[in-house]
Amino acid sequence: MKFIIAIIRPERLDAVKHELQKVEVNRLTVASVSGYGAQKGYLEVYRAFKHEVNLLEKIKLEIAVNDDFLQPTIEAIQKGAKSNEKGEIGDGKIFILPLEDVIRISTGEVGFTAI
Amino acid sequence: MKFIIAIIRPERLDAVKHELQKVEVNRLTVASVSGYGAQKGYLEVYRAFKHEVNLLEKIKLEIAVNDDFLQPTIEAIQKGAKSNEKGEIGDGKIFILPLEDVIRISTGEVGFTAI
Amino acid sequence: MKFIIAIIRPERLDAVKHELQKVEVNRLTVASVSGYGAQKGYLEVYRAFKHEVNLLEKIKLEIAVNDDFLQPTIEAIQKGAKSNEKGEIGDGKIFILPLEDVIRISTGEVGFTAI
Amino acid sequence: MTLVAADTAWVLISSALVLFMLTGLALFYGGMVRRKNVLSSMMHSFVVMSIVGVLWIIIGYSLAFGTGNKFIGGFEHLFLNGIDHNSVTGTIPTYTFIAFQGMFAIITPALISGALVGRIKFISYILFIILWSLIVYAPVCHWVWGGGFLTGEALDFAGGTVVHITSGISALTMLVFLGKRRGYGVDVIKPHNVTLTLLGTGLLWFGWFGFNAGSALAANSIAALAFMTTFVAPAAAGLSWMTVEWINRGKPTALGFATGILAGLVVITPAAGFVTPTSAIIIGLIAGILCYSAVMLKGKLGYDDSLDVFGVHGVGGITGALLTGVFASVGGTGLLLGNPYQLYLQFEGVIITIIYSVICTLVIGFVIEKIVGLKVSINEENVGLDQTQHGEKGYNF
Amino acid sequence: MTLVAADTAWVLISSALVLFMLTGLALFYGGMVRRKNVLSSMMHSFVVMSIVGVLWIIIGYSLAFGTGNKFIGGFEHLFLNGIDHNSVTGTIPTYTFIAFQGMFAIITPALISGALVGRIKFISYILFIILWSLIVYAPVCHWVWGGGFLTGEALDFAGGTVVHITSGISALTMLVFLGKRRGYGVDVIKPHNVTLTLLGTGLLWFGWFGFNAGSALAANSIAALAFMTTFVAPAAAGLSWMTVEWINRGKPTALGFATGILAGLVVITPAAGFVTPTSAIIIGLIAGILCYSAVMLKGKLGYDDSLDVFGVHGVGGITGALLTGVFASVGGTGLLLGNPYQLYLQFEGVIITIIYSVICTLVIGFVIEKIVGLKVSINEENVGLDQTQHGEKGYNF
Amino acid sequence: MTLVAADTAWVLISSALVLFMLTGLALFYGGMVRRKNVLSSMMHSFVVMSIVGVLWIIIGYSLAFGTGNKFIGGFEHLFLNGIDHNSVTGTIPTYTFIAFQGMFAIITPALISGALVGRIKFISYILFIILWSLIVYAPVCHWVWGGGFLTGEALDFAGGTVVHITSGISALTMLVFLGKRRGYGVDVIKPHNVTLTLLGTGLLWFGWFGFNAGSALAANSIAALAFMTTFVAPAAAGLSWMTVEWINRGKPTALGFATGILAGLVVITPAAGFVTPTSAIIIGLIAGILCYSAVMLKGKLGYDDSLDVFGVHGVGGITGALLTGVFASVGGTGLLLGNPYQLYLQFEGVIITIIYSVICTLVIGFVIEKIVGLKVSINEENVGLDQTQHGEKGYNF
Ligand SMILES: Nc1ncnc2c1ncn2[C@@H]1O[C@H](COP(=O)(O)OP(=O)(O)O)[C@@H](O)[C@H]1O
Ligand SMILES: Nc1ncnc2c1ncn2[C@@H]1O[C@H](COP(=O)(O)OP(=O)(O)O)[C@@H](O)[C@H]1O
Ligand SMILES: Nc1ncnc2c1ncn2[C@@H]1O[C@H](COP(=O)(O)OP(=O)(O)O)[C@@H](O)[C@H]1O
Repeated sequence: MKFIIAIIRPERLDAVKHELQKVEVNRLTVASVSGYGAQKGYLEVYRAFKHEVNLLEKIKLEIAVNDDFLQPTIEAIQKGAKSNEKGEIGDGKIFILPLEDVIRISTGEVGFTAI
Repeated sequence: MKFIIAIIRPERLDAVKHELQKVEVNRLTVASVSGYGAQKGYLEVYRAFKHEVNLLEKIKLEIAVNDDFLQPTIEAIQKGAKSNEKGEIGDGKIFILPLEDVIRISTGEVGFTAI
Repeated sequence: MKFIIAIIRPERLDAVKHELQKVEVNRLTVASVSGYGAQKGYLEVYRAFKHEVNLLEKIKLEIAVNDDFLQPTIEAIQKGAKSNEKGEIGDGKIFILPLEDVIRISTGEVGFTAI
Repeated sequence: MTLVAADTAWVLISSALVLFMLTGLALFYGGMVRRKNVLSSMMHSFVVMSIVGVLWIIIGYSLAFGTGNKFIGGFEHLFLNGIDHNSVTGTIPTYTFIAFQGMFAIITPALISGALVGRIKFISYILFIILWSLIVYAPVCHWVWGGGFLTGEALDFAGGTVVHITSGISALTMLVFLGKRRGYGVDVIKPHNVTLTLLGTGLLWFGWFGFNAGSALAANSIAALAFMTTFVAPAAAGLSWMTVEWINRGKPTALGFATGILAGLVVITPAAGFVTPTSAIIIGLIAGILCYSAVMLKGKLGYDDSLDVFGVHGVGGITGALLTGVFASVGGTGLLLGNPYQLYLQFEGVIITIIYSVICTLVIGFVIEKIVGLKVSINEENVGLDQTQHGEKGYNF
Repeated sequence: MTLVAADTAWVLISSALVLFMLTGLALFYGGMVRRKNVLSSMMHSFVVMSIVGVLWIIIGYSLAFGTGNKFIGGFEHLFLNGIDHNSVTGTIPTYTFIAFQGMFAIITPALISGALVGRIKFISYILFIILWSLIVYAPVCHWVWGGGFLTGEALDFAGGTVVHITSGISALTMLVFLGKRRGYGVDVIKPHNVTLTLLGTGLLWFGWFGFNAGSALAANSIAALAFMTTFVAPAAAGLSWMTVEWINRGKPTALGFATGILAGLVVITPAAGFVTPTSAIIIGLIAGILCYSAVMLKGKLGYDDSLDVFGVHGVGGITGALLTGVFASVGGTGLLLGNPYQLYLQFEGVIITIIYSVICTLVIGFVIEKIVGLKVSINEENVGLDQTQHGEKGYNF
Repeated sequence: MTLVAADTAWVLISSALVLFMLTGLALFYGGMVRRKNVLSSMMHSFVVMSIVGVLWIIIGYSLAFGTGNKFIGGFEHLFLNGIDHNSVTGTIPTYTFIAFQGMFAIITPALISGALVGRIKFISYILFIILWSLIVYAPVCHWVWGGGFLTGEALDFAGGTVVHITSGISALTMLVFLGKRRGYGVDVIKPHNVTLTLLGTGLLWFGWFGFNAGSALAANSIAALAFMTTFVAPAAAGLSWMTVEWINRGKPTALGFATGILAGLVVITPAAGFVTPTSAIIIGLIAGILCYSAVMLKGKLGYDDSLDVFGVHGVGGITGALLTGVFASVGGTGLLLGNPYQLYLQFEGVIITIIYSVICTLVIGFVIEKIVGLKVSINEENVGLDQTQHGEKGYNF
């Protein structure tokens, strides 16, 4: 089982959800984060203080999947998250972490049926 | 060492904290997230736009534990997070990830004493 | 590749970013979380209800790094996150998780060049 | 009588101030609920402006201020029949009097919503305020201000009885049908945004100057008095609430302080134009302590008057009505000036209003329960009323 | 004429109320945009207070209310030349008249910003409001209120034509240059904080009492009438919007209800002192339905009038101007009282204003596009205007 | 004299507006602090309403406006002794005069809190405002407005000296005891919610019309003048601040613009009823630039006047007091009309007030430091004052 963490643009969330649904991945967790990367940042000014920031608003998705779902899920995210055909800086990243176990709280199920 | 990620209902946070304290797990990190799963979502309407959402507010807990604390921690979360005896859809999930190392910033301690 | 999760004080974010930049780690994701640990909490009172909380505001950093960047990154975080020379309770923790793969959405690059 | 421009200006702006209180109330209540119910809670205040606003023109005003009998007005002013822009009431245009009174008719049912948040269906809430406005508010308003059997007997300057006792008691009564919110007493249900509640408090106080000093219906020395007491009583009540909370719970909270201010505003409402500023301070100090105690009692008794409508408006309204009978010294004579009979009259007004409010609210609640049901399902309660009743969320990415 | 203190008091407070509407508008719009554009959107309302405020004193007032010709005022009152604190207009100080009118000049261009949010450069926005105030607002204001060719012909109590039609139509026209926001129609662009929008609605309604009832320029029975209609028309419009939305979309949303209130405020603006309260309710009910339909149409046609300036102010303003010609019964006679000519006059005023607004806005837009460009880059739009135009963020840790 | 209803209406609504400014201030300051201190900061404004409100009735009014001597009033009006609702001051009820003046006594110490946020103990803050109100505010108010030695000498229309110089200087002085916030200069301490600050700005401006135009104490041509200058000076100051910031820092920020508006409000306060609108624009333009520079200077000098109370109120107040001596042309004659003596008198007033404020604040600070200590512990500062002083959080899940 894998634990997928994807950082995407806020405005692409609906498109990504849409693509995920097509491949029948319909469980995920979403958080509002700020990101910092290749995409250029901006200068901020607060009265006497001026400073360079490059924290931009992003959305973080977390999806636990069984191994056979890994590839379709990644492809769906990629498809939905791209700003356009060729992709733009700031479209985000996908991280894949190993997942040892899952437990469904309501039923107590564990392992791959619980995902 | 394990890194436990649990998604629970916001209203169960206090109960979960309570149960965790009973088993002497008193370190954790909490974030406000939105989730999407078996629990049915709702239709949203914003002026001219209408669309299906199923993002519901959830709480994410992250707890790093030493291996011998894993089982008690999971049981405590389950106990606290259940809406009622039999559990309801939407009560959430627990994900267990491998954790390679921990460092306590203030003291520089590493490994299982740092948790 | 590793996935570093660090919990720090909100007021140390800029210092940490500064230190990270020095070691050329200039990609990261930031989230606003609440934490609970050795640092003592406080009593909250809402009209008829009084209860002990110890959730304090923290910042969570997530940084994916290639193995050779691990050590410098950790040191930079430690340096930036410490309240003072000797460190204080509540300065936070760093968790290191294994990372199996990374994909850059815009280009489709995978693995260590994508980080 | 003829129109006085200065009085007109004063009552016009006062009317606007009272309507503005609904926004204040929406924030005050909205800040105290959880994020998932914030719009639902705010809509409880907003929708009343529309529904009771229109209803007041159609029939409410006629029922409250039409000639009728001792118990209720008549139907002669349906759709403001018989009134035009040249009509004058006292020294102000009748339209202005109607608007000013209409704002009172609006805010009163909205106050009740604080006890219902997080679990009442929106359609049922709408039915509730329609029925309650016609069956409870209009008659009681007629009794006290419209020529009914309490007019000229019980002193009620700006609505301690008409507004606060009716709403506070009805709020408590509705709990018979609505019970507790899920998780009440187990989980701690915290206010999701106390800054909204503080802002709401500021708006409410601001608007309350229109509510109380506007009730003089003229820009005269009684308005000046009512303004002054509306300034100092809440100040004193905020202070006494904060002090007992500090001693009793160890911390002076912002939420508690704001609630104390509100308690002071409620308590001075019936007394505003009848008592001196110094009496107002004393009345305020008492209210802060009594309402604080009432709210603490809820914690012990365990009923879920979610935002303490009874503890603040019920207890504050009753306290105010009675203390008016004690302290009245301007345009009325209270106990302290040797007139125990006034206190008796006040007591009588309070009791009658309580009994009437309880009975009617039980009937209204029962009828709505039968027709459409009052409470949302457990699942809807969990998800929150914003999504389930209104199809939207307060906050988005 | 001599100064009447009561009228002065009333127009003073009304002026303050109208300026306060800008804060309401900032919140109303600010809540509807995404988080990354909230300050930019609020600044659109705030900066107008400064720029048009100063401009009004320098030249705007003179152009709108100077003697001039039928089309535009003159230059005799540049820097308020010839006016001092003892000057009187009607029964109020001329300074107060100027201030009151200045607030109208401020809010009108700010309304347009709702169609431009999320993609206009700040510098271009500033240029736009300067040019638009002088080229569109000042002349149209002169035509209708300042002695121009529509004065005494088309009825426009408080600015249906001058304020709402000009702004609503110009907003739509600007879309020729600005097109859609990135992702419009693909991604759902949700309001980031509906509580701000609701609070803004409350502030707008509160301020609108000054806008409409203040336009009587005296604390008299016409002010009382205008106040009353400004109370009930939005109430009715909120109700009818909510009802059609409930039927049509399945849920009564808070955002929809708030928009309905606003539509009612817009529609009653030209009619406020000319129609009875009952007519105002009917007008409000109509507006709720028409504006709702206009906004839904946008969804179908697919242009990106981001915050529905045209759907609410354009359609609401036109509806109000025409219905004034239908329902007028106080200080004017409409169709229902057997005077179709008034409806013709209203129609004429609407058409001329629409044509003039479209043409001038096209010219202004074209000129700015050439000089500095109107739209930010795609990258800036992605990052958000708060960071790229103002160097700050609305919310920080 | 006899009561004039229109003047009464005007001063009543003005008083309400001034009290409403406290809510505006709470938001203005609250938005600029970090999330963990938002309630603490807002409470600094709210609690003053209670404490100084009650104190004003008990003794403050008597000290400020009692006959007394040239330096301070007497004790004859303790608990408003000798005054009832029929008492008249000028053309308004004495109660209304007292209420209006009471609002000024409330807002002045609250302004200071902007320099103390994030590190002062709540109990010490309460002691501070009590002592400061009695020792600094009441005497200075007596000097300038209550028959003291500056009455009729220094021109101070609505409190440039009494309100802004005293508070701005005392804020700076308190830094002797409070030093910097932890992390100041190292970490960037950003405003947690700029939308609150903008909303606060809108409320402050709205309320300030009551503050300045209400200070005419009548609905007359001077009120009209003061209203007009209070409209255009902040507009101009916002503009000049924005412009220098844009040139100097590369971006026109919303926070900067709001601060400019505030600087304009401050600077016009002493001058409001004494200068023409065109002079007001010039004064506003100057203030925007000077206050901007003062705030930038802080960045260089490195003291932690957290929310720039000195930079805005201190510098703005002094600038306003002096420029009043330059531009006065209505009810007073300034330098430009050939009367350098007025400028001298203004200068004298400024100097005396500065010296007096510094000395008294040092004494007050010293005493409180000895009794209960002023600053919270480092740990409490880290956690935030909301949790440690008030036992609650602004925002919850
Ligand atoms: N190595 C990393 N570790 C953690 N987060 C990262 C990393 N690289 C990128 N991110 C996240 O992904 C977001 C997008 O990355 P960025 O480099 O801006 O563009 P691109 O998508 O073209 O790589 C960043 O804002 C950041 O939140
Ligand atoms: N596979 C998954 N990956 C990521 N998050 C998940 C996954 N499954 C569930 N969740 C999270 O857990 C929450 C609860 O899950 P849900 O399926 O609604 O109910 P249940 O608890 O009955 O499984 C979801 O809202 C989502 O945030
Ligand atoms: N075992 C853990 N699991 C998850 N989060 C932790 C853990 N230990 C600490 N944290 C996070 O780190 C923060 C700082 O830890 P704390 O114990 O307060 O201080 P210290 O930095 O001295 O260890 C906590 O508030 C919490 O968010």
